[in-house]
Amino acid sequence: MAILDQGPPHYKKMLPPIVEENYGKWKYHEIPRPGVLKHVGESGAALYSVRVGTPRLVSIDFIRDVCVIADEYCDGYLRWTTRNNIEFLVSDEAKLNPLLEKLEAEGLSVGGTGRSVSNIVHTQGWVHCHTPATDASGVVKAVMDDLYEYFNTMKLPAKLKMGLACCLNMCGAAHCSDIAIVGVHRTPPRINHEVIRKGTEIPSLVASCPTGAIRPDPKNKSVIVNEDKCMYCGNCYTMSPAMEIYDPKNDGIAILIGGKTSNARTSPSFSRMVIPFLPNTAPRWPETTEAIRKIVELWIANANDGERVGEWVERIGWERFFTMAELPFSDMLIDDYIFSRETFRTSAQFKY
Amino acid sequence: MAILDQGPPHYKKMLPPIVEENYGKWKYHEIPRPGVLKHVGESGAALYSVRVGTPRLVSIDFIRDVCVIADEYCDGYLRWTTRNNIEFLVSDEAKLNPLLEKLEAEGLSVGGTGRSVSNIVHTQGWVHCHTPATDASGVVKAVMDDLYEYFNTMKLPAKLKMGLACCLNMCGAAHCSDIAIVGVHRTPPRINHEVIRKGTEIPSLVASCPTGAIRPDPKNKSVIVNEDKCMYCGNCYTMSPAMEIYDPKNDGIAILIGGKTSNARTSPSFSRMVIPFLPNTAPRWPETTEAIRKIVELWIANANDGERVGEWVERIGWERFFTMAELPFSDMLIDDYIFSRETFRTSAQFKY
Amino acid sequence: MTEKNTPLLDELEKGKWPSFVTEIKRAAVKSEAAGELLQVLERSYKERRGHWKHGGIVGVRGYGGGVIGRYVDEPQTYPNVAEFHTVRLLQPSGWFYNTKTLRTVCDIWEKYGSGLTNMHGSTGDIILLGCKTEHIQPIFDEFSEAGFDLGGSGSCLRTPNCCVGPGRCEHACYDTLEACYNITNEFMDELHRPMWPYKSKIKFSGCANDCTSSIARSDCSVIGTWRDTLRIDQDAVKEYAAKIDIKAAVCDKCPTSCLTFNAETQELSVKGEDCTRCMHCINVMPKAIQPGKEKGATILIGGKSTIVQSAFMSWVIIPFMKMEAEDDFAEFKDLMRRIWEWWDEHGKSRERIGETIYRLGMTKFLNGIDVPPVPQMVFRPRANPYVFWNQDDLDRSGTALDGSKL
Amino acid sequence: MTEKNTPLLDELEKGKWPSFVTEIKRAAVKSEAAGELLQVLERSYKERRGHWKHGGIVGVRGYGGGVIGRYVDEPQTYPNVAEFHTVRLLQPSGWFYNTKTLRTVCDIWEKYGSGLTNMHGSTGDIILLGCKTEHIQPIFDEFSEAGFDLGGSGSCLRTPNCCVGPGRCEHACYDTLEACYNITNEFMDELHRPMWPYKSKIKFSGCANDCTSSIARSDCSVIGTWRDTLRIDQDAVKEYAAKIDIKAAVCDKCPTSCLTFNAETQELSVKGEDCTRCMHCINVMPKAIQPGKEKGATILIGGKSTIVQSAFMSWVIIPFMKMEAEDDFAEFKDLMRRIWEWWDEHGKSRERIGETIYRLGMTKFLNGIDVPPVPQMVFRPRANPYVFWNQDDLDRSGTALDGSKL
Ligand code: SRM
Ligand code: SRM
Ligand code: SRM
Ligand code: SRM
Ligand code: SF4
Ligand code: SF4
Ligand code: SF4
Ligand code: SF4
Ligand code: SF4
Ligand code: SF4
Ligand code: SF4
Ligand code: SF4
Repeated sequence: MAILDQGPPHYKKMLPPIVEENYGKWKYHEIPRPGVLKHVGESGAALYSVRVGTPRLVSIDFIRDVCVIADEYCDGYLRWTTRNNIEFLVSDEAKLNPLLEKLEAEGLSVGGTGRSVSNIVHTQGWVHCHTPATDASGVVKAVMDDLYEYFNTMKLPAKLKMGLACCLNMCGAAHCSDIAIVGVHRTPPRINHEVIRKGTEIPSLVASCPTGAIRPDPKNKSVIVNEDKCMYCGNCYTMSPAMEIYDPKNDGIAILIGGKTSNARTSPSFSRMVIPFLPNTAPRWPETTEAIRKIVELWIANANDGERVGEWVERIGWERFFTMAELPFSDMLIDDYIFSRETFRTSAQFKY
Repeated sequence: MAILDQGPPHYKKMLPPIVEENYGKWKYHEIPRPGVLKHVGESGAALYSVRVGTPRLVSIDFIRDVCVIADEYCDGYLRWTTRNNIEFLVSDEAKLNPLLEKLEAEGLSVGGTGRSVSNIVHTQGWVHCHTPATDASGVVKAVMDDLYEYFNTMKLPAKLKMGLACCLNMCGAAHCSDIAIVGVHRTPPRINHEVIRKGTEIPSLVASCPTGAIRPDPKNKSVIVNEDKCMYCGNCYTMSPAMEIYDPKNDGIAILIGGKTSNARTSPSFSRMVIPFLPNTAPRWPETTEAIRKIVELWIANANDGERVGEWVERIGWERFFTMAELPFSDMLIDDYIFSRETFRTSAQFKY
Repeated sequence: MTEKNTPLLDELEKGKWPSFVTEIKRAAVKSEAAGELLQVLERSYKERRGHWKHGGIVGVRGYGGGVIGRYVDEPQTYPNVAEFHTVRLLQPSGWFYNTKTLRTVCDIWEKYGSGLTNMHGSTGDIILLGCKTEHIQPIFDEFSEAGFDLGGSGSCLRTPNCCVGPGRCEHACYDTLEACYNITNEFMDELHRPMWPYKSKIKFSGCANDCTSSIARSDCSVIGTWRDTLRIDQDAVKEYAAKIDIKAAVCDKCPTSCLTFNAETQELSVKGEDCTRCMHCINVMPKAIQPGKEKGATILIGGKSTIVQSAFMSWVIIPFMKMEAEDDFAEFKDLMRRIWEWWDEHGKSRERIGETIYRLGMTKFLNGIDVPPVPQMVFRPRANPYVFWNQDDLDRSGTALDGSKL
Repeated sequence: MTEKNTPLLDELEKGKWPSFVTEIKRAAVKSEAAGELLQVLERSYKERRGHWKHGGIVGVRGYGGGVIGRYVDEPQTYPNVAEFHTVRLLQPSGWFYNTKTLRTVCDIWEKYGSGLTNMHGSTGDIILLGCKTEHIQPIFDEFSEAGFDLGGSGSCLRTPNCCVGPGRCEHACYDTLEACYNITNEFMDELHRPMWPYKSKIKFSGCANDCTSSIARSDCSVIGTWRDTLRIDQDAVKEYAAKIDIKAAVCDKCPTSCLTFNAETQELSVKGEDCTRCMHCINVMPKAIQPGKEKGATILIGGKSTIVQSAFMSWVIIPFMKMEAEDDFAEFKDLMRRIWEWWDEHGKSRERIGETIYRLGMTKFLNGIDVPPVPQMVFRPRANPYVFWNQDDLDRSGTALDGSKL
């Protein structure tokens, strides 16, 4: 019989001795080279963390390979980061360079520290979810390949934190990212009346729609969608597979930028939509990688030292950003939802 | 028969010759002393405007007295400002000092320019309106008496623009003032069922309530107010005198601060509530004059040069303002209406 | 009522600020209505409540507004203010007067009314405070004769107003006085005959100082601005440099940090494309800095006070529009017609246009009035992905399975 | 399915970033399910649509969640992924592992599942990607044996997570690892047995850098901070002064302008009461500046992503709370209980707590959880005057007609 409610494995069992000894007594850190953090304790002890990018979706063989490396260079200790990178925890400075060589040899990617782009927080996509408007892992792979030179160096103006969510549920919590890649459906669900009649709970289905776009159609023993009210959120599809929300022709990607969650300097902020749609050009989404690269290069060329994407855009003004980025501005980018009013320019101050 | 739609008197007939000559060709201005503006035209011509405070609610005798003065010193030309002050338009510099002496002799108040408090934009109150929660002219008189030293000097950190509205309709448009004085009802309307039965259109009455607090009571041929939903706006009272909204015990004044409408430096901003209630202590509202004076003195003592009230508070932070002003903070000051969310501190940055 | 005792109000004759009580007393010398007003008001002061009632619609032939009906709640006790209506008169642009005109106002009002006025109402009108129903038409007739007209009330265009502008201000970027006069005259029907969901206001400010507070107080705010770069007179800069700390007082406070003062050469320079025309530097150094040459106005929509949906400030819908008397403000008038038409069609009763736009969304509004969206309309783009797609847009952007554009 | 051709996916094995396709292929060597996943995915790439369905509830005895049911839409064509459920396992705090533990995970998963994982899920769990319904209970049993437990899914407390904190970060203001472990254990019932209106998340960040993005991604964000003044080591300041421009890189970017660098003495000083503890200066000069001594956390509530009412960020409800393992985080646990109880009573189905508070108002929420209002909860006070008054408040503040306080 399984033990219920025993909780997670105890973290204390997972800490390397150097962490136990210096627990809560770290004094400062340095970044001796991209991908390597050096944390120094009050005791003078130094811990090197070597950060390695992963596709997040990994096989057990990958994990076992990683364990082999950790055993050899890290006394068997390692961790993952909040962005799904691995950190090899090296307490013996002598093992640092050998480890780096080993990683190089294995083709693993060291980077993601300091002023770099780190792994993209992302989601399931076509691999495992039922409402995706795009794939997750594939887009991430294409974008990270393209931005690789900014992963293994630290030559950006500031950290670049990206997120991807394959539908509006935003499991990638992309809504506060420097650059957010969001899968969007753009057409109302097609109703499979057969499937509905076969056993969908119509009241629950009606209730699932946040905009009240679905109403019962008793005659037909099915439902009707008011297409003017639908915002393609896919909530109804989660309720019933009869509400086919996927649409290969029209599904795709929106780009939002300028969000952050740290409180450093400026308060956390939401990402804002700058491109309402890019096509799902699998397998490598060239329109998406190109659009992102353009924004990143513009930011590099124009931001002040240390300025996150959003801090830069807010300083120069969004109207200026659209000009500089040569991105078309359209009514789709103007908010028309609950908190729209705060986005309207209630000021005579603006740039042309 | 009256002529319909002939429009306002033509302003051109009202302009003194110096204005006609320099129309659109003014070059700069100076403020040689409080209450006196000197505008210099490209031609070199100089126009002196002498600003005089008024109670706004004036008798025709007052206007005639003013005309006598204007005839003597201004060739019969004068104007009113957007804040209900009079400006005597002096084109002959030699007449400036005699005018000032005359005004002094007549007991008229010269001031309101530059870094001063000007007249308070205000409304009808008990003098003429049907929904007031306080008087307008009386409160203004009490406050201006108290702040008089800042009207006829220019020793404030910046302009001080005040507004008063005697009910939530805010005819004084106080919502973007440095300091706003707002009459507030605090209890739901008492229903005079007799009066309703005598001829109130119940559907219109029900519809007049913005929060949907009123519902018909067909049995009683009257209506019922859901007191939990009522926000005391008085809209129903405008619809029907049966909905008695006035309440001598509980009506009074709220103070909001920090708004502005100019785009100078910072964008226009709303005033924010800092005192939810002060009693209607007619005839001189000592609690109100005292509360305002305290805020003004605090601003004077702490603002940077040129900082409007709101600019100062935003710089130091509202949490600091409440401490400095020794004002109690309560849940009443936290927004709970449509756009509340933007006021919540979605940040770990704050002062203790 | 014979009681002449007003101990509470008398308290308001003390102090340095001019007293409205004194004014009512002056009027009371000639007008019984004004005398009774004093009594009613003293009672309000004692009881801390108003005594006025809304009531039946009053007005003049041919118009649907311009007069506010008002009745005391105890007509038997105060017969002279049993009816005590307000007449709103359109003021001359910028509230400029010659004394002859003012005396005319006084004379007619003395004949029929309480002798009390507001100079001016909060919207801008000349307010004549207190007259009987039977006198309304004669009052209007005589004022009409003398060249006056009624202002707005009800669900119509309200009396527009404007700042002093070119009449006496070096900052004016368009002719506010002429614009207000001309445009008020254009929309006489809209002003005198209520026909919309609710009231609609226009205010004209010559520059971004917004001395009419148009952004907060009017559904349409017309705020003067320029399209090119502000102009700097370096000699005058040097004069100011002798008096003020230009870096601290001007450059450091520029919201876009686009001004640089070179302490050595004593020259001020601006990065023109960064300037948001906030007016600050010009305000501090009017002799040295002036607006650019290509002048016009920004048009903002939606301002209103608190009830129902909260107070709104107007927001940009046309970043720059020429406002020339020469072409009769044609573009502006045309825009206003499209705006009101859209609102008239879509607005609910007692819904200000800002609220209608907020409810239906800027997209529908912009489409409805045929104005192209530009980023100047917003502080920042939307944070949510709830874009509405119509078939046209889909057709332009979809992708076929073979990767070809549809 | 025998077709092994994946030309589209193969494209994603090119490039420098590690490839998930390669990983699926590695798993496919041992697992037929993984092989079929590859085929389904290739089809998705061709057709540009997903092929997975939501479906019947799957789970383990005694729990209401922890497993996500997933089914392919053409089970006949892809029998090995006809059922392809996800198992969520609670991760160790801060995602620290020893290799022994990791190998255990691999071994059990190899036995029953696809051999594919997410390290880690976006909420923080170890994600085991793809297994059959019949294997769910055995998988759980074996993991349980090995010291693991299921994570959250459904309308319950979701798996909390935390930053590396005191484990390897000099900024940590409380013990995030212990807090996450201890508090997760405290709320096992809330985590394993869905009973609320919707999901609820907690994330623990040791300082305002918020390396878990808790403010955006969790209903309750616990962000480390301090109550006193940050500490400056002047010797270390001098070291930094040799390398960076302290004024430009630190002082000028301080949001409250409370830092001054004296270029002569090479000393840095802070106006402690103005500092909002944003972390910027500490981030740039970790050797020279550190948090104060009186440490704890700010508690913020309401964060969530887009659907339905828009994305919300959490806002402050407790500016400073001690977070000490010594007193078993008692204050925090007690607070969470009150918060969930209030939400459980007032929230609608599928309404996150932020949305419930927004709908009902902060006042009701604060009263409900018995937390006193403080100005730190808001950026600024309300702009509208729509205050709700209850009889108590009226009794405390009204005035009788004789002027006496009631
Ligand atoms: C390892 C990790 C925590 C963990 O428990 O896993 C971590 C570790 C550190 N963070 Fe972080 N942060 C980590 C995710 C985050 C996140 C969350 C995220 O990425 O989704 C944020 C908030 C993101 C945002 O603002 O949108 C975050 C915002 C920061 C900041 C603030 C940056 C800024 O200026 O806005 C700092 C300070 C700095 O770097 O100057 C910081 C600083 C640090 C330091 C320097 C702290 C220290 O002294 O040890 C660590 C090394 C940073 C580096 O890589 O340069 N960390 N850090 C996470 C690494 C993710 C990764 O693999 O890339
Ligand atoms: C006469 C008047 C316009 C009119 O058509 O009647 C006027 C006239 C001038 N205004 Fe104004 N403003 C007038 C109402 C306003 C208003 C509206 C109001 O008061 O309700 C505002 C916006 C208020 C707000 O922001 O809340 C206003 C915001 C300004 C500003 C911006 C101040 C700031 O720094 O925020 C300036 C610039 C300055 O003074 O430096 C300005 C500047 C000026 C100048 C200097 C313009 C000029 O060069 O002639 C005039 C003299 C100002 C003075 O008294 O110091 N005027 N000014 C109004 C006088 C009202 C009064 O009797 O006191
Ligand atoms: C006379 C005046 C106040 C004053 O003492 O100056 C005034 C007086 C009234 N206003 Fe007003 N409003 C006056 C300017 C304003 C302003 C300011 C402005 O125009 O710049 C506002 C705020 C700006 C705005 O329009 O939002 C204003 C917002 C309201 C509202 C709320 C409208 C809203 O959408 O929120 C109402 C309520 C209504 O329309 O039923 C209202 C209603 C009223 C009524 C008609 C209420 C009533 O039904 O009795 C008041 C008549 C009082 C009386 O005894 O005559 N009044 N009203 C102002 C008009 C004078 C004039 O024509 O020059
Ligand atoms: C697995 C995971 C994505 C990933 O690849 O990492 C995930 C996957 C799903 N999420 Fe999520 N969410 C995951 C983290 C998140 C996050 C991020 C976070 O927790 O930090 C969010 C945004 C933050 C938040 O909670 O608001 C998130 C917001 C949602 C929502 C929208 C909730 C809302 O209030 O807006 C839904 C919709 C729902 O609950 O019905 C959702 C629903 C789903 C479902 C259950 C949809 C469904 O019914 O099939 C997805 C199951 C996919 C699958 O195939 O297993 N997921 N979901 C993440 C959980 C892994 C883990 O346990 O560690
Ligand atoms: S973002 Fe949407 S499609 Fe992607 S994993 Fe989450 S719920 Fe599924
Ligand atoms: S996609 Fe969303 S908005 Fe459209 S019908 Fe379904 S639930 Fe409603
Ligand atoms: S603010 Fe209210 S009470 Fe005062 S005049 Fe306007 S409508 Fe009347
Ligand atoms: S006062 Fe306002 S909210 Fe209250 S019942 Fe009357 S109309 Fe409704
Ligand atoms: S708004 Fe501008 S143009 Fe008009 S009076 Fe004020 S400063 Fe002058
Ligand atoms: S007008 Fe304002 S933004 Fe432009 S230069 Fe002057 S201060 Fe700067
Ligand atoms: S949130 Fe703070 S304490 Fe935690 S890892 Fe990031 S910087 Fe360190
Ligand atoms: S923590 Fe932030 S606010 Fe405090 S002194 Fe440092 S930079 Fe300034």
